[in-house]
Amino acid sequence: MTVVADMQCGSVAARTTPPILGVEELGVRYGALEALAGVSWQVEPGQILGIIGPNGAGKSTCYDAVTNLVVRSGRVVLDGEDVTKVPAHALASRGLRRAFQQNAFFDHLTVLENMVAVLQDDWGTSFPGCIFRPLAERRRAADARAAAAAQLARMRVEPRFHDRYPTEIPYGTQRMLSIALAHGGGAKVLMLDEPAAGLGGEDMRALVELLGALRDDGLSIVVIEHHMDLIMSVADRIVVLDQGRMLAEGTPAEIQANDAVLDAYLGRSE
Amino acid sequence: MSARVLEIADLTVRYGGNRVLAVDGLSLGAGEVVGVVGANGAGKSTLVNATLGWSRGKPVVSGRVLLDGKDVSALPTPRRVAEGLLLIPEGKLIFGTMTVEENLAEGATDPGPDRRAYSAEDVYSLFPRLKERGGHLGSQLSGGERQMLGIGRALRLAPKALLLDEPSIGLAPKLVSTVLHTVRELCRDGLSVLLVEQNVKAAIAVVDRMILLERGRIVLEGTAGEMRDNPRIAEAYLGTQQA
Amino acid sequence: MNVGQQIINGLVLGHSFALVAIGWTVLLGVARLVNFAHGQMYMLGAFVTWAAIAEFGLPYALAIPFTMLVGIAVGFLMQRVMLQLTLKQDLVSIMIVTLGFGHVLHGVAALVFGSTGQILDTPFSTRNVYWNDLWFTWQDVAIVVVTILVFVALKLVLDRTRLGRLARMVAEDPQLALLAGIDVRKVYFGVFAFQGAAVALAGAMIGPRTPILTSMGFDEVIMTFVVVVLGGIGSVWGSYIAGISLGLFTAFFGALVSPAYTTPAAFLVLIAVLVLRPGGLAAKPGGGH
Amino acid sequence: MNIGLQVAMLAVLAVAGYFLPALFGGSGAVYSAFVLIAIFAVMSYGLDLIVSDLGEVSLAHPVFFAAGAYATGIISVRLGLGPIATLVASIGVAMLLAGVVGLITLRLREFVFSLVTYAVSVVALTLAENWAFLGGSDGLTGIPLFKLDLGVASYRAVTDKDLWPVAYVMLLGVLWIVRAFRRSRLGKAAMTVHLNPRLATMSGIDPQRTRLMVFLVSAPITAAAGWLYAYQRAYISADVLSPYFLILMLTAVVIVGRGLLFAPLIGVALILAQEKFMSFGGYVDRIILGTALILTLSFLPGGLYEAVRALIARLGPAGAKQDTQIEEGATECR
Amino acid sequence: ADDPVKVGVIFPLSGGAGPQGQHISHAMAAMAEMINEDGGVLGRPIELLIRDDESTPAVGVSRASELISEEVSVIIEGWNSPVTLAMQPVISRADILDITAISKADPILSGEGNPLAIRLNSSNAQDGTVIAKYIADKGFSRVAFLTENDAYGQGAQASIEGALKSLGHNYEVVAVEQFPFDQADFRVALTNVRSANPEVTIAINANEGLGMPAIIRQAHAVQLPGELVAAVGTIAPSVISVAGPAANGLIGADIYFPGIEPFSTYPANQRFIAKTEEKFQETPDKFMALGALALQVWAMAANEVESLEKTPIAERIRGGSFSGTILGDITFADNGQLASRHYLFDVVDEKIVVRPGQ
Ligand SMILES: Nc1ncnc2c1ncn2[C@@H]1O[C@H](COP(=O)(O)OP(=O)(O)OP(=O)(O)O)[C@@H](O)[C@H]1O
Ligand SMILES: Nc1ncnc2c1ncn2[C@@H]1O[C@H](COP(=O)(O)OP(=O)(O)OP(=O)(O)O)[C@@H](O)[C@H]1O
Ligand SMILES: [Mg+2]
Ligand SMILES: [Mg+2]
Repeated sequence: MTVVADMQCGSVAARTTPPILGVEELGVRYGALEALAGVSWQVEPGQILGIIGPNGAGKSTCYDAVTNLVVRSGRVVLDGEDVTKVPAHALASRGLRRAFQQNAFFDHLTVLENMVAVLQDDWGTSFPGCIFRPLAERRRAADARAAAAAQLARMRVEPRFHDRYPTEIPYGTQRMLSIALAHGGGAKVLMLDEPAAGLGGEDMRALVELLGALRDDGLSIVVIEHHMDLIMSVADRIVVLDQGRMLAEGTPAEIQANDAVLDAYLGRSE
Repeated sequence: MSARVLEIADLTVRYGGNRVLAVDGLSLGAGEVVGVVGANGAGKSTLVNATLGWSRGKPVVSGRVLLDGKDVSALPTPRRVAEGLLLIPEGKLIFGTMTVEENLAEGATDPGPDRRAYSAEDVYSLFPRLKERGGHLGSQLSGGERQMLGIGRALRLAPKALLLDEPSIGLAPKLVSTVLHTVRELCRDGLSVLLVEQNVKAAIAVVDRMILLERGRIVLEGTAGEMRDNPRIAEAYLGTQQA
Repeated sequence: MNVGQQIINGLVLGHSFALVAIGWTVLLGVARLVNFAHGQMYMLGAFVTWAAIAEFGLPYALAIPFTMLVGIAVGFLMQRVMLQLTLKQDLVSIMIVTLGFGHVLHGVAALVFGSTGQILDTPFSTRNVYWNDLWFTWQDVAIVVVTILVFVALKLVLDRTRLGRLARMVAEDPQLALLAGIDVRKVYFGVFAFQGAAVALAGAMIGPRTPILTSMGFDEVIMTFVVVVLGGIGSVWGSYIAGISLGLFTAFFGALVSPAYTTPAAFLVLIAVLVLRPGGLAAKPGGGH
Repeated sequence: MNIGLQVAMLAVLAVAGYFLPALFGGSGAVYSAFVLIAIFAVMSYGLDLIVSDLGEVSLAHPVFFAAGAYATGIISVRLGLGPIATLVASIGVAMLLAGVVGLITLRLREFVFSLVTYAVSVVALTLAENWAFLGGSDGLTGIPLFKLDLGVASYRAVTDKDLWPVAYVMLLGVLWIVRAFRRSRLGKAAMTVHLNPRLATMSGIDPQRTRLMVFLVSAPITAAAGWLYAYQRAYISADVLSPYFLILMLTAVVIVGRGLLFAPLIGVALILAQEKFMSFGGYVDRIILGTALILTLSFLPGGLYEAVRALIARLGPAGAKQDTQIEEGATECR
Repeated sequence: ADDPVKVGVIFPLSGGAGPQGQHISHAMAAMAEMINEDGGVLGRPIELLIRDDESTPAVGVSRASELISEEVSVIIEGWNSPVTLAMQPVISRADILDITAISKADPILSGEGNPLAIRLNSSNAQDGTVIAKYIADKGFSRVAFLTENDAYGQGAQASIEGALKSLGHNYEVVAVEQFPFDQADFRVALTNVRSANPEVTIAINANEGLGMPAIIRQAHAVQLPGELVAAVGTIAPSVISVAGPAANGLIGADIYFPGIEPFSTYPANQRFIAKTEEKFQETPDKFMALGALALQVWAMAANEVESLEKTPIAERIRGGSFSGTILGDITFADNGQLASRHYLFDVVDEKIVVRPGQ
């Protein structure tokens, strides 16, 4: 186990496989509040990194910092390329995608249309194309729907929901849809913010399966979670944040045994 | 058992053409905590929302809701709230454009002697974290802070019966038990709570009775102990989580 | 240039702008609603006062509350019609519907009051005060006094009572406000009624300064936009300050450049401000008051 | 239905539309009504993209309409150039203006956006009324007839009847463009930015760029209407910037239903039919137009289209059930 | 027995200028009755088709096309210049005679929109002289202008200044304040004018319902030094009735007054006034007279050339003279402009009093 406070920058470089996503010394301020300071971590290809920590520790803020949605300090490196200055919207095409803590959909589009909308980069037709080559566009649109349906099915959103509006489908399916939309047409790294929140029973099992399946496809995943059973069973490594700083980093077993983490986060009663 | 604070009878809810809830009868005694569990989409939220006559969608609701023996089903939502029937909904449960203090500023106007109105200070002593963030806007709070604020907001309105929809969502493990035990504490003062929870393992520790919803119907009902021993519950809801 | 007189002109104009705008400030800042019929409601206020005095023979002191009642009724009616839209917070539709209301109010007023100019004389508007080379009327004094009273009262009400907070809760999330025990409809009606009463009062107070026509209202609503946005959307003090500033700007721009281009100049200032500070001048982060 | 059949049906419809004025008697008044409907519909389609797809209410669209009309007027009167050149110029000027307006309003939303676009309109109105280059308050007179020289043949439009083919072709073209826009990547991006900007951003869409692009598509459409309007009227003055056109456009866009391809066209046709053939004088017309706007938006959230559909559904047995639920649901949120 | 001859009439019947437009149509109805009593046009009665242009060019154009498809023989129109300018090409292309009653813009007679234009109201150039002459006669040298900021206002000011120069009068413009057409609050501008201490202030404001009465009242209230002179044709009786006692002392000029010599001696005018008063309980003002005159002149010309065709009638009117009209004996210039004669007047006791001996 490594206590992060002692961790040297050198140990980052010492790793064998180059990380797919690494952040260095991330810091975010909201007015007087230092929401994030000196946070560094990395994910390796095909791994799942868990981020845990008490409420308000800065986990979601950390995502916003990585995806350039807030003003921040530090560095973000994606697949060997420094993407610190890349605007948020340009990250998706480089393979970095994320979901939000609250469900986020295009409310007035059906589930399938939602999916088609996020697949436009791969399946959309340009405006001139639509004007001058209507037949080609039609074919592509049909292909896009098929691709969207396939992608949804893969993400465990059943076909019977495809023509409903996102707010009308069961909550568990909504979470899956959120993940599907975040993942879009494909990604190198997928960042999920409490995907299991509000899930139970069946849906929880489906989520675990899905995460496993995605990882097996070579996707790297970062997961923020409060569900310890889930995170401990799927994560390869775990980062613990507390009050905007790194409290610990290690394997699930190491984390579960860490006193500081038990005090700050897990509680000792169980 | 003590007097019935909340009674629900023949409650049905439809969305479009689908009936998503059909509860024949459910009652809540004074100072009692009743848990509602069930899979996603079983109709748990629908049940508590319909009890308040409230929804973000457009459901068609029929049935009777009695509070302290008085039929409130014809009353609009704010009147039911004034009578002491409170709901902390799932998802968005606080006002993001107002500070924590402002969120807690609204108290019950005239709750009467039998209902306890919590002051803002009472809420802060329940959740010290909120006091630290008193001047911050609701939208700046973390997920867990929002849950605490939501509960605090409801307590300020002097509930007789409190309907809690998945309060543990997004809470750190340490806090889940804190929140649920706080709920349990609240019942000492005679408050009745209907607690919707996915986290059955945590919920079962604090409830007196529990019901299991499946496809909008109550399929099981019993005391906490009975339910814990029920194989159906153990397998579907406790099994994976105990692993 | 007679600087003293232009300052007086500017201050009176500024208080007029602020008084016309106050209804909108509350509507927008407190309840996140808009009303593009505001200018026509102002026109209606002036004409109802005129009719009350000229046709029904009411004294000015009674004509004002009568006008405000009519303003409340119009606000109430509009809100009644748009209730579903406000509950859904469909701002795009609300903007267009209120534009439609402005159209209808103009048509109805023209049918009822005719389209000739009228003079709304009050006991104050005909009394002039001359002092060295300075001049104003008692009506001007009344406008300044009433505006200050309205702003102070409003500030007190919003800060000291729960009304302001209730309205903001409704504005943010009407559905959640229901669960906080708030009768959302009442709050919406109340805010619209206030806006109606305030703009009717403005019509009754400011109408006497110039001849009135049923086709007016356009300029008033334009200046209201500027005041509300420059003041930092929803900020009561901000509106007051912005109103006064705009009044002085109008006077001095008119005096030094040309009255012909005051409106576009004010708008250019507004555009510049918005491009530099999208939240307006007085807005603090988070839209505090 | 297979594609061949659909294409054939569309072609038949398009041809049939061309003969509609003749079907209505073919008098001069009918042709001028149809030409105006086509022009104003095209004008409204520009705004439709902003209102329905981008979800904002632009009050600056009369400026683009005026830009087309003035560009046409000035170039044809002062330089003596023909319709092709003036159309190109109209589109160019409109795109330039749209770029500026788009950049100014890039970060503004909702009511502040509307307000600033309105400010742009007011500034433009003052400019048009006072700038001698644009003819000042007297406007631009002497715009020549619409005359196309195509080498071998030439086409000269003296009356509105002669102008109808031009107007009709322009209308069809714009319908096609709007349809294409909605199906294109850009159209979908506009919709997603409108519905959930954060999610759109993380799906790789740049909201600000999208808004700007939509403006750049929308403005030339409205400007094209101004182009033909200049020829139709042979005179242009600052009144093209007046609220009359703004209200006309807005009403047309929302009254039948938002986001439907044919809605603005039908909206314009309804409004002009009322104004021309069932007018009750300026004030009553105002009241009618305003009331129509208020009632449809307040009580028929889906516009006239939804209302008619619900009515048809009510007549059929299957639809009746669905409808009662909508009504019961509406009484819900008390 | 014969089908009536249709005459199209387009004025604003609603909006700020609505009342005036309605009065004009009343006067024209009275005139039509007079013409019909005298046997009509080519032996056929005339029938007026009256339309509202809502002071909006687009609406004016639609109304014009409507009237064209109703096959009217002539269209008499024009309160706002832009509306007239917009309608001209439409009416002209349809080959229908177009007579402009009031609109003052110079391009109306340029021939671009209508090569056979005819206009009755005085032009800016004609108006400037009378005001300039008054200033020169009085020997005023400190002159201030309150000018509407559009083609009409600037044209009017330019023509007054042009006339002053050609009279060789020595003067100084101490203040020029320009304002938009719909302005109602002139305090800022008047403060500037007052500081400049003019001997005479010329108010050029065609907004009769709002701006002009506002200027009069506010000038009175700020105790504007010197005389206040209104541009030609801007002081209708309605302006005075809105402005009230503040109008007393105002000086203006116009081309027609119903009850004053020489107009009161013309039999046609006497009959016209009686008819209008009897039918509508209204005494005609200048605008009403011009509307009626347009109809009268057209009927005279048509009867003379014995045709309803556009070209012969227009050619008869342009450059021609008519006698026995409600304005007495009149002459049109070759470009279609009616030659007019101006009379100075004062407002005394809220009434127009024409200066004697002009
Ligand atoms: N826009 C903001 N302005 C000011 N403070 C903010 C803002 N957003 C978040 N914060 C604060 O920053 C801290 C970190 O918030 P964050 O949402 O990252 O927590 P979190 O770790 O995701 O918590 P949770 O598990 O409860 O979701 C919190 O104290 C929160 O109140
Ligand atoms: N707005 C709506 N429109 C249509 N159907 C809806 C709507 N809201 C909920 N439903 C349906 O009602 C059923 C019950 O939903 P409800 O939200 O009550 O479930 P729940 O038990 O609370 O689930 P969760 O644990 O996910 O919160 C679901 O099948 C859902 O699809
Ligand atoms: Mg979070
Ligand atoms: Mg639920």
